[in-house]
Amino acid sequence: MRELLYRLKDRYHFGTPTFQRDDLCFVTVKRSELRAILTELRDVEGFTHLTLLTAVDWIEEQQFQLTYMINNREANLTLALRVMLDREDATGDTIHDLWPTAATYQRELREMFGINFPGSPRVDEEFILEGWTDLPPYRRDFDTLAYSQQTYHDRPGRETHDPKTHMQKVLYADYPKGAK
Amino acid sequence: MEDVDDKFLKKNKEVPLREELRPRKVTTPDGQEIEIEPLRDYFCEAQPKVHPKAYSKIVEDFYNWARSNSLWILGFGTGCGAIEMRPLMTPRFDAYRYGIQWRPTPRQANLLVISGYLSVKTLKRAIRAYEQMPQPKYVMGLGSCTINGGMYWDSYNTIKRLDDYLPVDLYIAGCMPRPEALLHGFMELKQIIRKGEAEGANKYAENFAQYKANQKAVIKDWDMPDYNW
Amino acid sequence: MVNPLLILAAGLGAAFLLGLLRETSERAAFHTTVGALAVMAFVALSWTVALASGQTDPVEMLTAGAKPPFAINLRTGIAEAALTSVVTLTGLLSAFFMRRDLLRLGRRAMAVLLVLIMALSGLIMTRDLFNMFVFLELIVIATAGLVLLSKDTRALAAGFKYLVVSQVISILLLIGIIFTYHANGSLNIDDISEVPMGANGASLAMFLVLIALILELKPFPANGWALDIYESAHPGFSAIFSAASGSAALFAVYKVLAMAGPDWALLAAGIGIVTFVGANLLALAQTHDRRLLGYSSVGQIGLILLVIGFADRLGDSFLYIAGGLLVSHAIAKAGLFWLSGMVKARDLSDWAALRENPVLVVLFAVFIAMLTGLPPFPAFYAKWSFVHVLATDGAYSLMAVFLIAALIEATVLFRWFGMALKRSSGHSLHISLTGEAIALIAAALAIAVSWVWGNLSGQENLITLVPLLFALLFLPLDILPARIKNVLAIAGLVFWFAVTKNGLDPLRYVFLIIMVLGGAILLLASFHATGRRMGFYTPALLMFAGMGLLVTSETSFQFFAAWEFLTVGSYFLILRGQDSEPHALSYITFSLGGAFALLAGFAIAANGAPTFPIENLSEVPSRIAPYVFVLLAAGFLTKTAVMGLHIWLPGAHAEAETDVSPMVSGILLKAGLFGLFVLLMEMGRQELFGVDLTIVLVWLGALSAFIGAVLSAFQEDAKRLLAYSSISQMGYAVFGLALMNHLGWLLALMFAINHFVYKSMLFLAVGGVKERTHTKLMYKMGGLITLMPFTFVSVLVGIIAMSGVPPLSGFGGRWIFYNAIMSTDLRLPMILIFMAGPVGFLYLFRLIHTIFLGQLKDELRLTKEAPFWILLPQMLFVGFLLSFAILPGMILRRVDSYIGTLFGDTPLVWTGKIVDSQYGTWNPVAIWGVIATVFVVVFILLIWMNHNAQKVKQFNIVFSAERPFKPQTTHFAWNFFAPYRKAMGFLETPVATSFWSGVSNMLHGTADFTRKLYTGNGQTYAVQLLFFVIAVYLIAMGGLS
Amino acid sequence: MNSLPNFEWVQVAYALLTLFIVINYGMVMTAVVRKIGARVGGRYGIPVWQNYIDLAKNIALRSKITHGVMFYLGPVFRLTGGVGLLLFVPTIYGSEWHQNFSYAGDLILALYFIFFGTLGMALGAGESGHPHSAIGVSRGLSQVTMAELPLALGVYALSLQYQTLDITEIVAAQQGSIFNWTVFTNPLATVAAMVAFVGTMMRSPFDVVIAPQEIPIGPPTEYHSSYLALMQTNRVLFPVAKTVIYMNLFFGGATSWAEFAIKVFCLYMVSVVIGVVHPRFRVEQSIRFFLKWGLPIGVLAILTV
Repeated sequence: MRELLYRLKDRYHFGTPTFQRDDLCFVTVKRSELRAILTELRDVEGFTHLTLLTAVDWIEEQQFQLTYMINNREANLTLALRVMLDREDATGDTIHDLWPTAATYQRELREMFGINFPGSPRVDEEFILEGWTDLPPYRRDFDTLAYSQQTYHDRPGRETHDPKTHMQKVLYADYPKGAK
Repeated sequence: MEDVDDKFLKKNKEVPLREELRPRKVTTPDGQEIEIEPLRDYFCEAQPKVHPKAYSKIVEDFYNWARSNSLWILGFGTGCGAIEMRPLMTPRFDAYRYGIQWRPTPRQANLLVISGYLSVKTLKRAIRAYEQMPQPKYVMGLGSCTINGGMYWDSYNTIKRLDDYLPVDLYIAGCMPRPEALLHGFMELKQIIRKGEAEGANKYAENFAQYKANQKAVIKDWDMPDYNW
Repeated sequence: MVNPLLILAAGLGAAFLLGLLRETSERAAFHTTVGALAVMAFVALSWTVALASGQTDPVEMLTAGAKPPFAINLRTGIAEAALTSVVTLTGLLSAFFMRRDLLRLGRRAMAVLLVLIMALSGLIMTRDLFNMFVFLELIVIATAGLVLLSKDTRALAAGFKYLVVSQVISILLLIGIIFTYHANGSLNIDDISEVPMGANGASLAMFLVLIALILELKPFPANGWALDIYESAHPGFSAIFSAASGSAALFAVYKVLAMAGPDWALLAAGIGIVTFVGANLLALAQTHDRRLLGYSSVGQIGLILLVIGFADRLGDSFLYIAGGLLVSHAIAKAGLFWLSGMVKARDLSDWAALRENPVLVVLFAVFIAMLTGLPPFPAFYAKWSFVHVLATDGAYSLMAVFLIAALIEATVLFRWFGMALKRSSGHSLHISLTGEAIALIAAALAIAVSWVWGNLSGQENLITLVPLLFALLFLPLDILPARIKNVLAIAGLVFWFAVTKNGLDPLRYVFLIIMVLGGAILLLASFHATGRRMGFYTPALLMFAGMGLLVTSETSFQFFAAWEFLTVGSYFLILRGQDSEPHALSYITFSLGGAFALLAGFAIAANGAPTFPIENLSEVPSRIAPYVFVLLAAGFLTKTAVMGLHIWLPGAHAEAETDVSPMVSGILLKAGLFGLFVLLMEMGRQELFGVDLTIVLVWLGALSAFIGAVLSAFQEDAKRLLAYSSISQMGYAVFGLALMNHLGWLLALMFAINHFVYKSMLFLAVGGVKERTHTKLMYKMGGLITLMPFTFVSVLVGIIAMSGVPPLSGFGGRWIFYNAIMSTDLRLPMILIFMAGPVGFLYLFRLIHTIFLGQLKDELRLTKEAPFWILLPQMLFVGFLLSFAILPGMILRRVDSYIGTLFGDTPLVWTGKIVDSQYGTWNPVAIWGVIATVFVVVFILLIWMNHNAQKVKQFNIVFSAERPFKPQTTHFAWNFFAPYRKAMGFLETPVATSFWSGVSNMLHGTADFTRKLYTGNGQTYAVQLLFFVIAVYLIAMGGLS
Repeated sequence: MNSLPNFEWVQVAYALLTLFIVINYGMVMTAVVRKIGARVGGRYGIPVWQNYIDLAKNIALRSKITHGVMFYLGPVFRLTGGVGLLLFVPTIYGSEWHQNFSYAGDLILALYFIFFGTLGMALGAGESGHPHSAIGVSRGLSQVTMAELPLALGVYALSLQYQTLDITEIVAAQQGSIFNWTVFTNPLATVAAMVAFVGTMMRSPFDVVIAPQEIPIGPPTEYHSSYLALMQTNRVLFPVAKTVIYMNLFFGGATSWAEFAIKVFCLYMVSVVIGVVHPRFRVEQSIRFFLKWGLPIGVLAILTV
């Protein structure tokens, strides 16, 4: 894995790789080079399987992070490529022509994060939600609790407890000593 | 609730009608152009009716006895509770001995068991299935999710109170309730039916406007007729 | 009477006179020419009439005041007179036809024309070999001259090639004449024939003379030079070249052959049949109309040469046969060439332009029918007699070759006709009133000679048959609105039924009801048609006339003529359908093939007689009886579309018009069944090579019943489904007949009646749906039950009846079926029939479900019920089916007792309305009573319980808690029996279709290969000619020595 | 009324009695069979009167819908088919009461009348517009084309053997000794017919027609309330009526109701026993099965008569 990164480092711009395990590594790449890297990894290095494509909302940095996790089954290696996108104009590059499954991931990202992938098949169609009109629900500026409160009625009399304090009260009523 | 963010305001946009339901023009074989209005042309527009009980009390009692001993459940599992219903068919619990059986089509079922949390998307299907069942029909809510949202109390996409949307005859508490609890629930339901108190369908018809308003408030892309016959 | 020499004199005189006229007075020249031709024609005709009516005797005309052999003599007998009439009339009419061109070209052209006609007449009349040579030379020069006068530049090349080849021929002839003179010391034909020459040293001489004259006939394959002329010359001239020159040359050959003696006849016959076959085969590959006509001319002349070769054996009938063929050829070919003059472009499909003028279409049809030898034209009688003679002589293989070639010819011509009727042409018609008038005169002549030949035939004169005349009456009436014609037609059919019904046995009576009265009922549906509906009633009534005549026919000749009438009529009817061109062609090909099998069968059975009463089939000697049986059965089975011979049926029935489909399916198929009835009634069981032929029929019937049903289940097209179902149903009927027992026959008859009723009904119903939905594909329909309730009812009743479910009449058929198979020893074929039964449910359910049930489509939401007139017959049929189901005895009882007289048994006992057999009981009234009572009780019960049911709409279905997307995606229809296809789809392998397309490809391949001989090069043609001569010489001399 | 020579009004009463007995017998028997199945699986099983309760419940339903006339008539056709079939066949041999209307026709009538209800039901289901109904019908019709074949062959062999199509005569010929039954005198025909019997009882392995897991119960998907009640009645009546035919043809008929009850039950259990131990065939598999096993046996049967 390391050796692989060394080999590629000359031609592509990599961020600092994070090794979760020996066979699992995260590395940030430039958006413009993503396609080239993926193609090379797929065709030359044997990373034939797109394990997942997902996103992280770094609202504080005003960025979305796309994670392309690809897997080499022969060598049992998993490499995750991170690409940062601008949060305001969230548009990624479709890779459905490299892995057809990517189209489905991209539809999901479009719906849940509002990241567009122009050219991806059926990307504008509904994926899981039906008739969703609000902010994409996985964005961190979407307040799911507030939305839930404003949309679905509570049953009167329902109580909500913080699990930690509640269980403490139920199970260890006299802890710490003299608390009562 | 104290931790609700008051600054967040949900958007209430209209969802456009789906393409296949929009009125359109087609050309007939003789070249005439006709207007198709799918919702009106394909679906019956009649409202549900309140069906009175049989004239004679004896007959009605007999009917109720038969109904209570022949509960046909729609094989429709909505959440994790669906897995709790399977053991009922096994030798250990054997619900068949109580006249309970599962039917694959709503037309032949008269008991809808909402077996767990209902996402809005599933709610739409549950409503449709419920409305397609013949009267009298009964609804059982399974687990705390149907009662007050349960662990999905803050989900953006899961309803919290089933009885806002469908007339529930009986709730079974638990997360999830075990098959024994279900069996007990069925016995309770039988008692209710025999007493002639399981008139959920009539209640639904009486308060149809209210129920519909509640349903449409959460299902924004209401892409079906008001009442699914 | 005027001296026939005046014919020659007038021609020559006028030609000289033309030379005296001024160059500019074309009109005068034309009038002179026409006048001269008219005089010639008048003289020839007057002699023909006088000789034919016996007013005068044949005359010998001596020239130069001396007797032969010192001077040339000419003769005018009936043959000569008739032929000169043909020649001069063709010349006269063609002159009119070429009027504009003749005026343009001036007096020289007219003179050449006159000389040509004169020379042709001379060639016919002369009795002197050298004189013949002189006339031939004149003809050659005149022909070349006329060809060169054409505007077409290719004509120049053609004319040159013609000259080259003609000179070769002339040299051969001249040498032959010299040798002959050397051997005989005389050139007079009558003198020479007194000393038979075959055996002596003069055979080479005779050969040369003969071959030269035969070469004039453009025998296959040494005829490329002539075809170029047909292709490029003026059509008016081509008419002369084909009709007149051909006739004259043929007569010359005849004279020389008569002179040469019988030894040479075989040579002529051989060349004749090779030419007939070869030319027709090549015609298959043609796309150029005139070249096709050329090939056809060559073929026809080859045919007549064949007949001439048989002149000895034909004896008295020779003139009748040869004349019939020749006259038909001359008139039809001239007529077609004239028509081609009015068509601008030269591709076969360009004849579509003819549709601008219905009269021309009719003329086209007349000429084609005449050429093909369909009744009532002379060639029909000629073919009938000729095949009978061949059969008597035992020349079976020759007969087979002849009939196959005739079939190819018919295919070629009808393919062309189909193109003209169905294709579209980019060119409009070159309308010329003269041309039309001339073609009309030719048609009138055709009818006149048909009358003459009919009178001479010694049989019925077909053209005076009332039904035929009635059908033809609708040609002039075609200007009337369709509804008036329809009333007339129905009245005619009912009248004909009333007139002919007396004295028929019950079997024929039932068939007469189906065919004639049934036709009248089906014609009710034709009231739906608006406008004039040109060209519908003549063929329809021709078909019904054929069927009416078929049932009442007593002799083999009447039977066959009726068969041909109904074949032709139905062909024209089928051709009317929208996309029916290829299907109509395959229909006519198979039907004529079947008809020719019938002809052969009758000819063999006739055993020397010109015709025989149908009953006498039972007296055919046992030596030939099985073969007769096979041939006749093949003919009938083609019509009932038994598996293997069925491929014409689905297309023909499916593509026909709404009211035509039931006619050709419900009624026409019964003609074959009727034939089989008659055949089996008269001939009974026959054995060939130790195989009982009825068992073969049983197997064929069972196979058709099963495979027809399976294929039907796989159809997407509603009418095709019904068509395949017809194959299956007819299979049952054939099966029943071939069981050769009382109940089997009753079964066949029951199927005949039932199939007529429910298939007509279903075809009408589906046709009505098609009228509204404009499609026949079932998966495009669906949910029409509420929009077309009456049609639904008729389909419902139809399918219950057809499937054999009690209480409707189909059950009666099944019941008789079981009783029939109980009384036979055959067991294995039953298995197929048993399999066919439930398969019937497959296609029937599919028919009703896919059209009427399921999801209604957007486009069809406003569909209206089928038109009243299409519904009316259906409702009549529904009524009939219901009453026939309760009271089957009203028809069956009489037929049952009649069949009882045939077999001498009474397996069914009728007590009141109950039928008892040895094995079981059938009590239709009780069945009805029980079922109706239970049904009504249950229905009332349900209404009592469910009277308050909410009526819902098409998408109110439980769709796994989803909402159906669109009706198209919710209607389960396409490939409905997919699981069945998985298991039984191997039966779909188109074995029969690939076999027949293999045959067709082989024929076309041969034609294409042979075509390569025709390079279009003059030298090649000359060399070919010489090779041909040498080859024939070697063969002939080998045969003679 | 010489068209109905044997008819007397009292026959209607007799026939109603037969019908009443058979329906009740069928109600209880099918429930017992299910109970046996449950006991084999270690369950307690449904009450034996459960069929009656279900029937009453379905009739007691308050709201009903209809998709159209044919939809309405479908169950009527279906039940008429069942009742008619029963009435066209003599139920108890030798009993004047339970000859029903068998004089209306013979074996052929019964065999073809089987299709009456099927056809009507298929039409009714078709009008509901539900694709699953159509798929079920397509499967059912495809399968029945081959499933009925061994029966037809067996019956043909049988009628050749007895030289009659009259059911009463066939039963009469089997009286006297158990070894006079067709099952002993013509075992091949019986086996062939039993193949068809198992194939048409809508039980596993031949129940892909109603396959609840993939096309919710096939043709009757849209049927409910009293429609379903009629069909339920038919569902207990029709198999019995059909079994009666088999009993009469191959197993010596019945001379008393007790014999009737035992024989019908045993025959019915044949298909049940086969059903519980075999997985389901797809349609083309079952067609091939009938072609491979049913057809040859049937052919042998008619060749060896």
